[in-house]
Amino acid sequence: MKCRKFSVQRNLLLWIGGAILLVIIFVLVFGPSLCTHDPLKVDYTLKLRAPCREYPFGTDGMGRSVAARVVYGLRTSMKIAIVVMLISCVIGVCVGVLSGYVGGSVDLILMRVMEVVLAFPDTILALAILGTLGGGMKNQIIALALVRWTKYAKMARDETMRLKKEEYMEAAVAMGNGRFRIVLRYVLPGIIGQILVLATMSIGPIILSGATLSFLGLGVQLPNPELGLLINEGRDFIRSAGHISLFPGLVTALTTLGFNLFGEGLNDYFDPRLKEKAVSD
Amino acid sequence: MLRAEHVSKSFCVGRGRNTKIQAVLDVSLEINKGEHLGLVGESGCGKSTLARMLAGLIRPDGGTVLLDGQDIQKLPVKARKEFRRKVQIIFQNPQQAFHPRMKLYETLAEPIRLFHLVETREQERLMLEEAMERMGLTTDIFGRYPHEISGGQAQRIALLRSLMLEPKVLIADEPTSMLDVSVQAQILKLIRQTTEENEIALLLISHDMDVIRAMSDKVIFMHESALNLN
Amino acid sequence: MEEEQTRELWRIERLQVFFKTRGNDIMAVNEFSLSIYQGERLCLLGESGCGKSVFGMALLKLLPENAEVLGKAYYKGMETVGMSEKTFARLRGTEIAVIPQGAGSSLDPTMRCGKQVEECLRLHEKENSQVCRQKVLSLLKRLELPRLPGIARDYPFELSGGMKQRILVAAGIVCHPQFLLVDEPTKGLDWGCRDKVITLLKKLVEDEETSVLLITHDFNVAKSLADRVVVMYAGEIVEYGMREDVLERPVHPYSKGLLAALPQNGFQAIEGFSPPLDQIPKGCRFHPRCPHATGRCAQEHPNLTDLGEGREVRCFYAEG
Amino acid sequence: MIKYIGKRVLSAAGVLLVVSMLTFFVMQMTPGDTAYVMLTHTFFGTGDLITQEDLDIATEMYDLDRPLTVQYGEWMLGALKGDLGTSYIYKKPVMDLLKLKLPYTCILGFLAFFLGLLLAVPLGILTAVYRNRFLDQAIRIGSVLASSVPGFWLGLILIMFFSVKLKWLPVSGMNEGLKSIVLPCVTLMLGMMPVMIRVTRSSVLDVMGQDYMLFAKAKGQSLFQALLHHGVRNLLPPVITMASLQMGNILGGSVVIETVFMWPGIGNLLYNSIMAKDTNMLQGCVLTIALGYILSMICADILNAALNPKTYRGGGRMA
Repeated sequence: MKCRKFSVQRNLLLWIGGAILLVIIFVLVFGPSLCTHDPLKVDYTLKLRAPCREYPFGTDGMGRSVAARVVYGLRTSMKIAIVVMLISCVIGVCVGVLSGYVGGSVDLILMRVMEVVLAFPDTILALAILGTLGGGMKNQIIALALVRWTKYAKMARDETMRLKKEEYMEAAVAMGNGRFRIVLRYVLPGIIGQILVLATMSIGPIILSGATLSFLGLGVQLPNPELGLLINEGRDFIRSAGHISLFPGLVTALTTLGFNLFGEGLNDYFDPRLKEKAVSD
Repeated sequence: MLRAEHVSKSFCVGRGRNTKIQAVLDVSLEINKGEHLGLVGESGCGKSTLARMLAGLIRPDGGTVLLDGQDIQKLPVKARKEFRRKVQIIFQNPQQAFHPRMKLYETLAEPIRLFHLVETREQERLMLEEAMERMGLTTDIFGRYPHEISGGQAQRIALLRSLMLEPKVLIADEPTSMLDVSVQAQILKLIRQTTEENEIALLLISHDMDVIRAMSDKVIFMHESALNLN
Repeated sequence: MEEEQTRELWRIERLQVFFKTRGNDIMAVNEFSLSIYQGERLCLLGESGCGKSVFGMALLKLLPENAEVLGKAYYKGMETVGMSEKTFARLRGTEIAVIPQGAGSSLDPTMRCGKQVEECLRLHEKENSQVCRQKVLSLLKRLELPRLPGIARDYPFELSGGMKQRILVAAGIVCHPQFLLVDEPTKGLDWGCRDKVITLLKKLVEDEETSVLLITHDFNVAKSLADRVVVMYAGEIVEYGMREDVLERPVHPYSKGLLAALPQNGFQAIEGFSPPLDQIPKGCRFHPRCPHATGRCAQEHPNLTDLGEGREVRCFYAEG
Repeated sequence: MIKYIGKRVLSAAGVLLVVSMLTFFVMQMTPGDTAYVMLTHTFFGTGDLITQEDLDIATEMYDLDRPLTVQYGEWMLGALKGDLGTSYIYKKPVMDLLKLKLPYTCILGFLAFFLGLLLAVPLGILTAVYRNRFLDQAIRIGSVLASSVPGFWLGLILIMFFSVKLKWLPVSGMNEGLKSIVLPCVTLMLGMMPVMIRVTRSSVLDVMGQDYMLFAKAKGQSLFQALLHHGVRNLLPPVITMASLQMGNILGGSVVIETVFMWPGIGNLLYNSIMAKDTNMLQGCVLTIALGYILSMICADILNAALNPKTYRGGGRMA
């Protein structure tokens, strides 16, 4: 009875991912009220305290509670990730559907633009942009969005082209549907599934690259906390107080894991190959 | 009524070298009111491409397609919609001619809503139920999805959807080649019956001589017009 | 005819095939019992969705993972359903061969056609490539393929549907199998190629005197190639017998309907539709569409009754 | 075939040109005048002491006042001749610095790339062949875990564990030869392997579902033989395409990893040039990495074209 087990397994991925996300959301919403310490208050007497009941994640070089900073840092990181995902999703899908559906010269131009953006590895392009525009959260969001939209555009274009060849699209045109109506009623519902999967699957990498940029000092500027920044702060104390870098990294990994698992489960859910093949003669 | 004058179309095929396959070369064809025309030819000789050009789905490279004397590619938007109503097409693979995630009631109601044939939803439902009876289909199909019905049923629904708009010309692109022999007979008889009743001109396309001989008054042979111009 | 068919090649007893889907188990083939004799050409005739291909694939253990096969099948006395894949694989290619459905997708797009036909030879007879190539070329010549020997070096996408089908036929019989399963040889081919493939198959099968299980929905193929015809409907046998009896004087109402629906017999269609395999009606599976169905047909499921000289039918009222 | 390669190289050159133009003009738009930024960085801590007249000298010295297009033209000519201008902070020609640092990045990059492929592809095939069994689940969960871990943090953790606690491997730098390359290479590898495993798995699954594999089984071939004869050529294209994309990730990742491990490669150079706003140096590094990335994409295209007979046998002939 192998196929029974498989369907449970598929939900397993969704459940684990969902559970982790719930924890993250809980921390996001209730975190600040829960932790008693002010993430920015400096108190050198408490410098480099090891993790204990009072300070669950210990304190950093300036005596600030790492736990409090991680909670606020998570908020900023998530804010950046969500905004980047939304911007790149909207731009990417519009460009993708437009170039996929209209085709012809529009498609060619957009393809060339994408090729230039794709000529850079993701981090390099983000770095180049930040290198020129300077650091700060706003520029970090712009840089990440500029890199990410191509993934959505490519997916939307391929799916639109695939759908365009289907016969029911031709039938819809023959029925008298206007172009705009076809895009709304036929094309978009067709790719919503894929967009959802790509969105959840791309939040993880966005968090990671966001943290990387802050780690390099190009993203969110001190003193407001961001996960990448926190890890960077701990670099000098690697030998003596590893916990300063350890816990922010763990939380980042956990958040990304949550999104990745949820995305993977969603992908299996939408993946036609996993549905039992219809009994054909 | 619907006329094609020296129509031709070629496609670029294959990556790398630009090999052009000439699908349709200099074809002229006329369908008059209430006439039953048969178009037969080897598979891959451009029959489907010609059908799609006549239905205004593909823009011909050369020549023009005229409806009542007007070039259908140059029609203004309003007239283009009217053209869609007059010329309907049904395809070879019935299951794929419907949106896979839309219930069949929605698919059937779409033409009615598009052309505002009725005002209220009750009239729409009545109209559809009565049409289903005529086609010999049960109304439980309304709630089903395209992959939940058989090929024969799907082709009947495609036929019904096209006839809702009382078209002047019906183009049938190999309607029965994917169906089994017994179901094939039903569909062909239905097409013949409905087109004669409502005075609809029919262009039946197939690669099967028996089907064409049994169904059409005039027969056109499409010679091997796929020339390779690489 | 009777004495020659002494040695039984296949004996199939109550073969059943289930497909496990998330919802329920779909029974694609129900209680299939039949025997195929040495050198005999049996045709499995039925419309799409009646489970004939599923039966063929089940016999040769080529079904996908979620299929489950019950019952027994004996090939030359060896029970095959329970046999391990390793031992059965030794029979594949040399003794038991397949000409699969869907000529387009059954050829590897990145390998030259000639090589795909040779593959079977080299796998089993271990001769050097020169001898193999000669054998393949002579076989392709017998199949009247144009542009020999150049065509052997062509790739599948460069051939037309009819030629791909002939390459498949060549790949199937190159190792001179004793039993050949031919699945829908004419499906998807257009009118001209269909006759060509039928005549070629007829010639080849007579020269090789292999026994053939032919699966098709096309009457002409059955008429010109088969000795015995089995008519299938909704997953079970409804009638079988010698070709002349079944194709000219059918007994079962469904077979009669099939015959009447042919274009040359005036297109009299059978009402209704063949039921999908997950909504099988109670009693006789054909009763919703049968012109002279009675109450009993709707309740009771008829068994195959023997009408003598090897003819059987699954109907209460079929006259002899 | 050659025509196909020619076309690919040409389009790549075009993209490179556009990329260089893009970086150059975007660079010049930086907030704050280049001269000012340059001076503050060359003479540390004197940000506020710089007077207008210092700025004029600097502008004139590095002739920054000429119109942008002229500067770009000159820079482009120089680039073609191999002179990418001089780096403000290192006071050396950019080209020499690049030549000095390139081998380090290449060693690290290629080692991580090929070792990663060597591990990921077999694992991908295994997960596909033993679908839904324990092996498949374990590897998939492992790869999801690996892809959720931030690269730089993993580096720090590895340093903390192996160098600080166990003292097996050096913390950073290049001085101990082979031993010092282990940690950065492992970090980069773990970054690229999850995606490669996933792509290989889905490609193998697609191929295994094809009819010609079923026909190969019917001919008597075992699954392994069928995969070898028919599977390999059909499942490679998507794997090769993703591999070239992963080469980009490695180049991109090198910036971070080299910074964490103090590895003297182009990535580290790029990071320093960003921090110091050294436009010429930044331009040189970005171009080198973009060039490397485009080269890997061209190789992937050529390999895919070689594998797919359609490209060099022209369109389908209607025989």
